[in-house]
Amino acid sequence: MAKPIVKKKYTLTERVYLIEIIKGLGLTFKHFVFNVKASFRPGPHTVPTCWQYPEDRREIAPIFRGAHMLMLDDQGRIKCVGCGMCARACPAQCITVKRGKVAEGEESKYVGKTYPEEFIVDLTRCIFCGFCEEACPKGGIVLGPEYELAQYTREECILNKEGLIANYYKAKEEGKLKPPRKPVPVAAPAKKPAAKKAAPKKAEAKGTEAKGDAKEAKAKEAEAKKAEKEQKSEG
Amino acid sequence: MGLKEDVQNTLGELALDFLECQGDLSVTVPKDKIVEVLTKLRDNLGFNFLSDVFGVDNSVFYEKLAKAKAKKKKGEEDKEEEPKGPPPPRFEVVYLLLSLETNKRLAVKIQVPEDDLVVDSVTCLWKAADWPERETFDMFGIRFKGHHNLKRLLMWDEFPAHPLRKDYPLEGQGEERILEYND
Amino acid sequence: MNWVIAIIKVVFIWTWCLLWATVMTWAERRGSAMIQDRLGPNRAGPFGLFQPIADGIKLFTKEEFRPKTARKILFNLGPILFAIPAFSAYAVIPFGDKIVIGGKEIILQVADVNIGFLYVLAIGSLAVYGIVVGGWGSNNKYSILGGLRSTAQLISYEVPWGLALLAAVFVYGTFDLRQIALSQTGTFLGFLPNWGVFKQPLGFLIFTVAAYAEANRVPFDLPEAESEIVAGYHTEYGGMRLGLYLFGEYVNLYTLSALCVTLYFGAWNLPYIDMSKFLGPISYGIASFVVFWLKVMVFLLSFIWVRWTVPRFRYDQVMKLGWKALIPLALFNLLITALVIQLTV
Amino acid sequence: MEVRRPTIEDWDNPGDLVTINIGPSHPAMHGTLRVIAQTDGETIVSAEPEIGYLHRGVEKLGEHLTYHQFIPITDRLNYCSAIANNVSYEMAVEKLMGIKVPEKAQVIRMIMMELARIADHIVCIGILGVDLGAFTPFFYLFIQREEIYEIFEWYNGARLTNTFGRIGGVEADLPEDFEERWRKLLPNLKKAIDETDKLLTHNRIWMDRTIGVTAFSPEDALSWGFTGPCLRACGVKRDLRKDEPYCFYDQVDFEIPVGKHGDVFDRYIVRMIEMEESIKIIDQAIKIYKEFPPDAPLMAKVPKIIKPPVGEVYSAIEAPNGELGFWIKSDGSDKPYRIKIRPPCYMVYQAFPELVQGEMIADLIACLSSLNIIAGELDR
Repeated sequence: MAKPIVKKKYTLTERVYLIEIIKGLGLTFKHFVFNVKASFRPGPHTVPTCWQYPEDRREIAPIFRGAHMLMLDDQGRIKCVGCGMCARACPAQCITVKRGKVAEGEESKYVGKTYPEEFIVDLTRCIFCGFCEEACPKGGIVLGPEYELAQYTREECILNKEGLIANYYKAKEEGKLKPPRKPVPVAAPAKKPAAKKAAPKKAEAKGTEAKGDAKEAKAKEAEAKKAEKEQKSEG
Repeated sequence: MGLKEDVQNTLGELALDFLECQGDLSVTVPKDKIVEVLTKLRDNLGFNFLSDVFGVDNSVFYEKLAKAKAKKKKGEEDKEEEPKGPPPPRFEVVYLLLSLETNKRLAVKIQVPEDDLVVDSVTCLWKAADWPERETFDMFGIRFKGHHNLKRLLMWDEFPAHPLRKDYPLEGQGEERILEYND
Repeated sequence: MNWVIAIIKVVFIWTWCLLWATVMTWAERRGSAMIQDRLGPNRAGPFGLFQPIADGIKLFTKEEFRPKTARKILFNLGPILFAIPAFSAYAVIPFGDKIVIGGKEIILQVADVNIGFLYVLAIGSLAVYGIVVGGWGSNNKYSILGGLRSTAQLISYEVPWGLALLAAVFVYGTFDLRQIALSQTGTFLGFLPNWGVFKQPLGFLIFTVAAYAEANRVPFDLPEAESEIVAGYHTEYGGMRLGLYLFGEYVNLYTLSALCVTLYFGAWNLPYIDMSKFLGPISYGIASFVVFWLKVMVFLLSFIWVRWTVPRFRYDQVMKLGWKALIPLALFNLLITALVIQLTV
Repeated sequence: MEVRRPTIEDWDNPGDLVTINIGPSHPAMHGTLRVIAQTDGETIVSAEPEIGYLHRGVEKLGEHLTYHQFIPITDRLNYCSAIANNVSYEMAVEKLMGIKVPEKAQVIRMIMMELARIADHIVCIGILGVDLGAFTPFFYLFIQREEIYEIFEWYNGARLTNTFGRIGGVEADLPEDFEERWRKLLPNLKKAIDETDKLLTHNRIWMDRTIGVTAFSPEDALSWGFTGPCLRACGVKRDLRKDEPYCFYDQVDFEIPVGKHGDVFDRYIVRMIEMEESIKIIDQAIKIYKEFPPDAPLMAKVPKIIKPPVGEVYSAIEAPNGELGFWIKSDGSDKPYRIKIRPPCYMVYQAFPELVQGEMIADLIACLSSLNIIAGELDR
C-alpha cells in the first residue's frame, strides 16, 4: 500500500497565505457591491440570478414537460380516442385508459368511434418522460406547462379526465399551449440491411426529406389504426 | 490477425466457445480455469484492465430460445448451442476485459451450474473485482472462493433471496417485513 | 448614584451587544447572499431585518430536546458556560470616551480596571469550557471531536494572541484599555494617525488571525465544520440552548472586534480630527460612541466577508500554523518591539 | 520524507480506536452513502464504505421494461449528467441492433453530452468546495449550471432528468435559439470557472487541503478499475473520447488533461481543465452542426417496437465520471434479457478504504467529494 508521497511546491505568493486571500476578498467584494446595487432596483426581480418565486417566475420553455393535459380540438371535443398507446408506452405505468364505444346518435360529440371512458394519470408515479405524448397518434395527451404539483393528499395527485381537461383550459387561458411537435426527419429507409450501415449521404437526405415527413405522418396514422385493431381484438 | 485467432492461440483448448455479436467477441472458458485464463489473457494478450464482473441468469433464456425455435420451425439458425441432454448451466459469470494498449475488448464467460455455485475469485489479479464479485454474490448467490470479504453489497445482510435471479419477482417477496429493529 | 449608573451601563452594553449579535445573524445571511449572487432572507420586515426576531421566536418556542444518553448536567451547563464569558468579557472594554451629564462625568466603559487587558484574556479563554463541556455532555462522537478540536485550537491560539497583545502592551506601557484608547490621539511619525496598527502592523496581523481562530470563524471553524463533523460541539443542541451558543459566538465576535479597535485602530479617535474640541460634552460622548461602534462594525463585517471567501483549514494545519508560524512570528514581533522601545526611549 | 501511516495492525487492542459512523445522514454524505471509519483521534485507521442506500434495482427493472422504456430509467443513474447515461444506453442498443445513427443526430448528442459534462463537473467542483468550507464558488458555478439546464429545458422540456434521445437518433432538432443561448452563456460560464480558479486554485489553504491528500499511484488506479478524471488525475492518459472515438470526437480538437499524483488537487484541476476543453468541443461541434442542412435526418429508420436480434454487446462512452458502459443481452424479444450497467464511480468508490487510509477525517470528506460519487449510479 504505497501511497505516493507528494511534495508540496509553493511559489512565494502562495506560501504567504495573505496575497491570494486578499485577491479572493477583492473578487467577493466585487460581487457584493454588484448585488447590493442590484438589490435596490425596483421590482421583484432584482439580483439577476435570483428569482423571488411566487411573484417573480422564470420563463419556462414552451415544450416544458409538466402535468398532463387532455387536448380538445376546435369544437371542444376530446382528441383522445382511448387507444391506450400512451398507457403502453409509459415506463412508470401511471396511465390508465378505459375505452368506451361511442353510443349511436352521439357521434358528433366525439372525434372517433371510440372515446376514453376513463382516463387516469397518477402523478405520484409519473416520471415526466413525455413518452405518452410521443406515442399518442392523435396528439391527444400532452405534457403541459403546469409545474406546481404539490398537493396535500395522494388522492389529489391522481388526475382524472376532468382534471386533465381542466389543465388544458388553464394552459389555454394562460396562452401556454405549445404547438404540436414536428416529427423528426427520419433517414431514408434502406432497402437492404447492408445499405443500412452505410452513412446516409447529405445530398440523398435532402431530396427525400419532404416526402419523409408526409410518409412519417401517414405511417403514424397507420400504426394508430393498427393499434386500435389490436385493442379491439384483445377486447 | 483477428482477435478471435489471438485468443484461440493463447488459450488453446481452454476456449470452449466463441460468440461474436456486432464486433464484440466473447469467449467461454471452463469454470475452474478462470484465473488461469485471465492471467494468460492479461500477460500474453495485454488485456490488462478489468472493466466489470457480473452474473447472468440464463434459465429463462434457453426456454425462450427453444420456444422461438419451436414457433419458427424453419427459422434461421441460431448461434446458441441447442439444449441437448443435460440442461445448460443456469448461471454465467462474465468478465469484461479491456486492453489499454490496443483498446480491444473481450468478454470472458464461464458457465456456473446451479448445484455448484463456487467460482474462483479474480481479486488476486485485479483489485477491481472486489465489489463486482460481491455484487454478483449478492444478486445471484454465486460464491467466489478466495474473496477476502464476500458479503452482501447492495442488499442488507439478512436478505434471504438473490434478487437478480429470474425466478425472483420484480415486486419482491416482502422481505422488508422481516427486518427487525432492535432498540 | 454610582451603582445606578453602573447598572445602567451594564444593561445598556448587554442589550447593545445582544442587539448587534442578532443583527449580525441577519448581516451574516444577507451579506453572504450578496457575496454569492443570492438575495438572502428578505421577507420579514424591510430588507428582512426582522429575520433575527423570527429566528429568536423559533429558537425560543422549539422543543428543549435532550438526547437520551446525554449527561444531563453537563449538557445543560455547556451553553451557559459558553455564553457567560462571552457576555462578561465586554465589561472592561470601552465603548466610547466619556459623557458629561449634569456636571457628572460618566466614563463609557462598564469597569475601568487597570488590568483590563488580562481580564479579557482570562475570560476569553474560559469560553472553551462551554464548548468542551457541551461537546462531552452531548455524548456524541462528532460533538466530542468538535469539543476537542476547539480546545486544542483555542489553547494553541491563546499563545500567539497573548504574545501579540504583549507587544501592544510594550508600546502603550499599560494594561488599562481606557488608557490605551486615550493614548492613540494625535499623529504618529508626523503624518499617520497615532494608531496601534501603524506601530504594531505585524502584531495586528497576528492578533487578527488569532482572533479568527478564537472566535471559531472560517477559516478556523473546525469545531463546527459542517461537512466533516456535522455541527461539531452543538450537533445535539436545539432550541434556545443552541441559540445561546450562536448568540455567544456573535457576542464574542463583537468583543473581539471592540478589542481590536481599542488596541489597533484608535478606539473612538478619528484620524487628524480631535472631536472633543468642537463638540459639546453630551454630543462628544455620543459621537465617540458612534465612531467606536462604526469601527467595530467594519471589523464585524470583515469577519463575514472572510468567512465566505476562503476554505477551511484542516485540524493539523491549524495546529501547524499556530505553533510553527504564528508563535515564532509573535515572538519575533515581541523582540523587535522590545528592541525598538529600548533603543528609542 | 516518508510518513508512516498507521494501520489497523498497529493496535494490540482495537478497542482503543473510535468507530465513527459517517452517514447516511451526514451533511457530506448526500444522505445515501455511509462510511464506517475506525479512527485514532482524527486519523483514519480503516474505513469501510457501505453502499446500497439508493438501490432501486435498475437492472432488474430493465428486464421488465421495453428497450425504449428503459431510457428514462437511465436518467436516474447519474442524475447530474443524465444525458450521458441516455446516450450511453442508446448507443448500446443501437450497437446491438446494428443501427447507424444519422450524423446530425450524433453531433447533437455530442453537444448535449459535453454540456452535461460541464454540468457534472460543476457539481463535483462545487460540492468539493462546499465540503472544504469554500461555499462561494459553489454558487458562482451552480448559477451557470442552471443556465445549462435552461438550454436542456428549451431543447426537450426537462431540466434534470432529460430523457434525451431515442434509440436510433434524437427526438428533436436543436432549437433555433440554441446558439444564441450558448453564446450568451459562454462568457458567464468562463467567468464563473475563472472566478472559482481565482478563489481556490492558488489559495494556500485550498492547496494545503488538497495537494497530496489521498494520492494514488497509476498502477493502483488501473488495478482498481479507475476510469475518467480520477484515473487521469493519477497520470494515465486515457479517455474513451480519444481512444475509442464515438460520435464526432475524432473530428474535433481537444486536449486530455492529465494529473500527476492522483490527489484531490489533481482531480480538481483535471475537472477544471476538462470543462474548458468541453467548451472548445462544443464550439467546434456547433460548427459541424451548422454544415448540416436543417432537414437532415435525425432518426435512423427504427421499427416502432424494438426487437434486437439475439446477442450480447458491451458499449461504453466517456461519461463525466469515467467509463459508463452498458452490457445488454437480448433474447430477441422486445425487452432486454439482462442489462448490466458499469457505473464509473462504483469502481472508484471500492478503492475508498485504500484511498483514505491514514488520512484525516477532513480528508475523507475531501476525497469523497473529489471522486464525485453519485449514489444513483453507484447503487443503481
